[in-house]
Amino acid sequence: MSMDFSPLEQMTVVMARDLADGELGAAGAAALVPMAAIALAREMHAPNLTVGGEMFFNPVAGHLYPSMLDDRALGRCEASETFIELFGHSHHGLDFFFHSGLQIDRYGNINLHHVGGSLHAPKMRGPGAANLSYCHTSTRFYICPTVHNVRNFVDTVDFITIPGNMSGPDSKAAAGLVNEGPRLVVTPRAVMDFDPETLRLRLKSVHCGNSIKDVLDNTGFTPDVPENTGRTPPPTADELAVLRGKIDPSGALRA
Amino acid sequence: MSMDFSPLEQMTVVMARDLADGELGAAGAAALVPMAAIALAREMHAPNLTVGGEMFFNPVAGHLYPSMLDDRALGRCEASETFIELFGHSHHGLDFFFHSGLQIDRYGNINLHHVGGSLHAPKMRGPGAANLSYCHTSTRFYICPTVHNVRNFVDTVDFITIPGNMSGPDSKAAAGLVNEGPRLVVTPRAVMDFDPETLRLRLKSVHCGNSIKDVLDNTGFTPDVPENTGRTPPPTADELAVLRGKIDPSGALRA
Amino acid sequence: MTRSTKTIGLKEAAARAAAALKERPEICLGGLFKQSRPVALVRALLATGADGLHVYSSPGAGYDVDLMIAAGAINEVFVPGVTLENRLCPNFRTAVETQQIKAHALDALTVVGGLMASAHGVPFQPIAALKGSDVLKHNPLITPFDCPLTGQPLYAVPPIRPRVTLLHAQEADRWGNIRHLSTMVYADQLMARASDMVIVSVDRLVDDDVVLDDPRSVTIPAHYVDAVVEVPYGAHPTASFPNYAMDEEHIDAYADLGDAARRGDGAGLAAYLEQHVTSAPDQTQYLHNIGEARLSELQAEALAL
Amino acid sequence: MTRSTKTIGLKEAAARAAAALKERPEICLGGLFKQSRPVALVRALLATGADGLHVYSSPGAGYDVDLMIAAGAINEVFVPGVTLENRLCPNFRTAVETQQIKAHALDALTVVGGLMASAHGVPFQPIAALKGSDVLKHNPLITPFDCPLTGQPLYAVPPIRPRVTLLHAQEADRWGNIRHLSTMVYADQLMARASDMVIVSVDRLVDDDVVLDDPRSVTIPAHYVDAVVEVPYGAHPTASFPNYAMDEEHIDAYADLGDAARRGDGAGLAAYLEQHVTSAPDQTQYLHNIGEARLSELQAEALAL
Repeated sequence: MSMDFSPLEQMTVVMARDLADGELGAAGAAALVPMAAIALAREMHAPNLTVGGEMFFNPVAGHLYPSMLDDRALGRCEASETFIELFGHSHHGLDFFFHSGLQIDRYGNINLHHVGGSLHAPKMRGPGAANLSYCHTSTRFYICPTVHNVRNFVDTVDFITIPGNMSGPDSKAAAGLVNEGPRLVVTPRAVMDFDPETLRLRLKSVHCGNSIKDVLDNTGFTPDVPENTGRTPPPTADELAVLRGKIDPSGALRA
Repeated sequence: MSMDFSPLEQMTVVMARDLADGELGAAGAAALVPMAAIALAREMHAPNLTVGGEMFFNPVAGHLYPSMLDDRALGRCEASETFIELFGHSHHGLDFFFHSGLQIDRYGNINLHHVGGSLHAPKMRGPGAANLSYCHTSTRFYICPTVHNVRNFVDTVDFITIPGNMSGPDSKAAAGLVNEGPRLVVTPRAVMDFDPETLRLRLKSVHCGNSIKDVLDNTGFTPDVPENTGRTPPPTADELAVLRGKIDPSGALRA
Repeated sequence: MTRSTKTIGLKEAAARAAAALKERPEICLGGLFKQSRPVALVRALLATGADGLHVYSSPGAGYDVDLMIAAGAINEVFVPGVTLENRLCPNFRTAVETQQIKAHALDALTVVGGLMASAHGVPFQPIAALKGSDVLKHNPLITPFDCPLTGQPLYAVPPIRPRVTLLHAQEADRWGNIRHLSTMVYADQLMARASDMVIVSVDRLVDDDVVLDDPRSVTIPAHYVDAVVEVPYGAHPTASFPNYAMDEEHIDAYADLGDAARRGDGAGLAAYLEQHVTSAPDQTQYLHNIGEARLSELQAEALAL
Repeated sequence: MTRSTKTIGLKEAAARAAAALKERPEICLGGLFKQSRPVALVRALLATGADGLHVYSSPGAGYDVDLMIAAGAINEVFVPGVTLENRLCPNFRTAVETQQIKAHALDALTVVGGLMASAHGVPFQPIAALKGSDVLKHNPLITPFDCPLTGQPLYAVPPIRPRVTLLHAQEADRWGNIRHLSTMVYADQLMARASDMVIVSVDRLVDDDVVLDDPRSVTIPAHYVDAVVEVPYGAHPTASFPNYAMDEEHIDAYADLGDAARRGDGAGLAAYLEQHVTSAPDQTQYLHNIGEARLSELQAEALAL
């Protein structure tokens, strides 16, 4: 089957469809795909979705940038805020947020600090994370790395920067994490969700151009593969038309 | 001796002379005389005095209003702030502030809440006070009522809204009040300061047109009258020229 | 699907506020003293017969709180300073002195700190700068505690979370993005962030592009705003700079009626309440009663600055 | 007597900052990631040979912190996220992995909360929203405690009070009143209120009347500002909207040099540091090195938005 859309476009529509009208959410830094997903949801079915919580509200869509946290993307928006208001949003919570990481483990925990070694004597130091308060003060979050291989999908992260489901329901509850937390892991290859009993990752659907075996071969642990694991519904013609016409005319998602 | 200046003008110059270059201070609501004093100090000897701490900085002098907390007085100023910043100023402190009250007692304590009865069953209810944090977080303050009689100068206030020297050095220290607190009481009749030993009010100087007896007859307690109690130095020609020419051309202080 | 606007009429705004306040009577008013107070919204709320309210504000209030007391709508006052600045508030005084209402002894830090705790989403705000005042003995909102880091004595104020906050600003777009054009914004932003329901009156609605062309000029993002009401002269008799100045004559005349009522002659005050509040005039009728000439004067005074 | 201005030159600003940082090495940088970072001030400070610094920032930083590390000026990093966004910070990584510097595990709430406590003048800020992360086990700035009102477990962060904060904005008057014209103001206001010494670079100075005609546009009142330095393109290679866009090519080329140094070839990085930092070029020389054509492109890109 030939693909007439890119893996990042597929990721964008998967997440856009999961955002509901009237919700409030934000995207973090390096947020090309999340900001595209939010913009698509606003155009398609969620005109009352508010982008907010990161010092700006409702930027006018028109061009995608790697960061989306700069005035090229935000010059026309509805309002700006400061880091004091980030404090409020972190406590009052959003409906959704997006994360990525150096490592993601089978419980949806995310590591952005170090791989190997220890925090202060790391083999490989990552960037850390600014917005980790949003991990569970936003009702749910999406994990959306733009690569999917055995190096970033690992059995257990070396450092929990963003807690997902910890090591299962008991530890999640013990840590005081009462919200849904990670809902979907959306990668260039597949969509994964969490088994409600074990809170472990399982395969939900596989994108066009990938087989279940491809996904498993590129995942550093063996996720459950339920019988109903199917194909990810590809972008519709309408979705692609809006995405390419109004949100990403320069084709950043196809680069 | 004929007076070619008003009691409020006399009050203004007394306080203006006591403000130093480079200081930061504010005036509170109903601040006709304090704002005039600040503006005069800035014009005469304190060009680096900053008016700030009440949500605006350095309003351009030009006209006096009863409140001074409105856009007629503040429309041209150097910056505005919000009540969150008032929180910061309250803790970091100013160099000076101004207060007045329904009752002022011999230790410089100020009552703005009630006269007679109790807080929730008062004989006469006053306005309360918004800025009482400034009483001792500003290094010093001035008490400047625009009337001086036996009703507002009392031996002991019925309610301490703004603590002055409490009931003397021990109680002031016990309350944790480590700053200077009230420095001068400036009224339409006289200037009073505080005995450094007892922290009680004493007469410092008497304005033109008043005798020591006039002042004592209009004070509801008997302040000390040191031997060196003299005449309040009247406004100089320069002071009056600046005050009437640049700060109060409409003559609010002479009304 | 299309985006929902947040613009509603004055009566609907009052009905929504009144319904919410029946659940929890904590109302908060924007502006400061005689500036940018949401007086048209207050009159409309009073016309619904609202009562039993606990009123909050930025730390200084006057005319509107006194009017609400005169109309019998308030049980408890949580405003540190209640004054007309050039004179005392007559109906406030009468109601406290006759123990019809309870006016708590508070300070600005308690009110601002409580709003901060609510806006920031934390269970309390620490306060250090309160010493010596008798207000500390009576302030119902503070609890002494020791700093967990330094051991020093502090006060904790819990979140103040008004059920309804009424604000007035100069402009908004139809989505509820608010623009104050006045020099100060008072505690309006903080209150909007701290409150359950926020209703804002504005002198005029503006096109979407006015907001998008200058997002930094938006003082309260629509996210915090539940409804916007376009009410010309909605702050009268308080000021809405740079659109119109405060109507000090009107407020003084009102205060004279209150003082007369204190002396036993309540007829004038009753007539004032009937004309401006109880008969529920719409804003057009209200402005007609004030008179076009007077409104033009107030507009000219603001413009001249 | 006449009022003192706060305008000084870049070298004097660097000397003042360096002297203050010898007393206490806590430096804080304004802006966010690749926007409105005070890079000219940072270069000038590095040219003084400053070292042993503890660096703070708004919660996201990249190029400038990496440059300071490459120049050997930093001992400890208190910035939650250090990244160039499209790639990692090479010299930051190298220095942490080789244990030349300590990069603390922090989160935004700790940094913002600590700045808030300092700005508000209270001995700590309570934080509730920190759960489950290993950052909590390592964060050196938080202390668990129980809420004095509700008993719930909270964290206390003490005031973060930088000895020196360096900011960049678009405009200022000679008295030190600062005007950000960009959409976001980041944590710049908070840092100014939280710090001992505040030095601000601006793309241009403006007449007093520009400020007085629109006081609400002043983002940081002069009261909080110790010195202002007029530095055209003072944020380059980061952005200063609406004046010029970020120079991503420059930052990428710098990162390539850092990556080469990680692989053992440090010559290019050393030459970069020599050209832009160690040789202490003034801003005119620096801009000459960048090239007028490139600067015009960045200006055009910002203008086009």
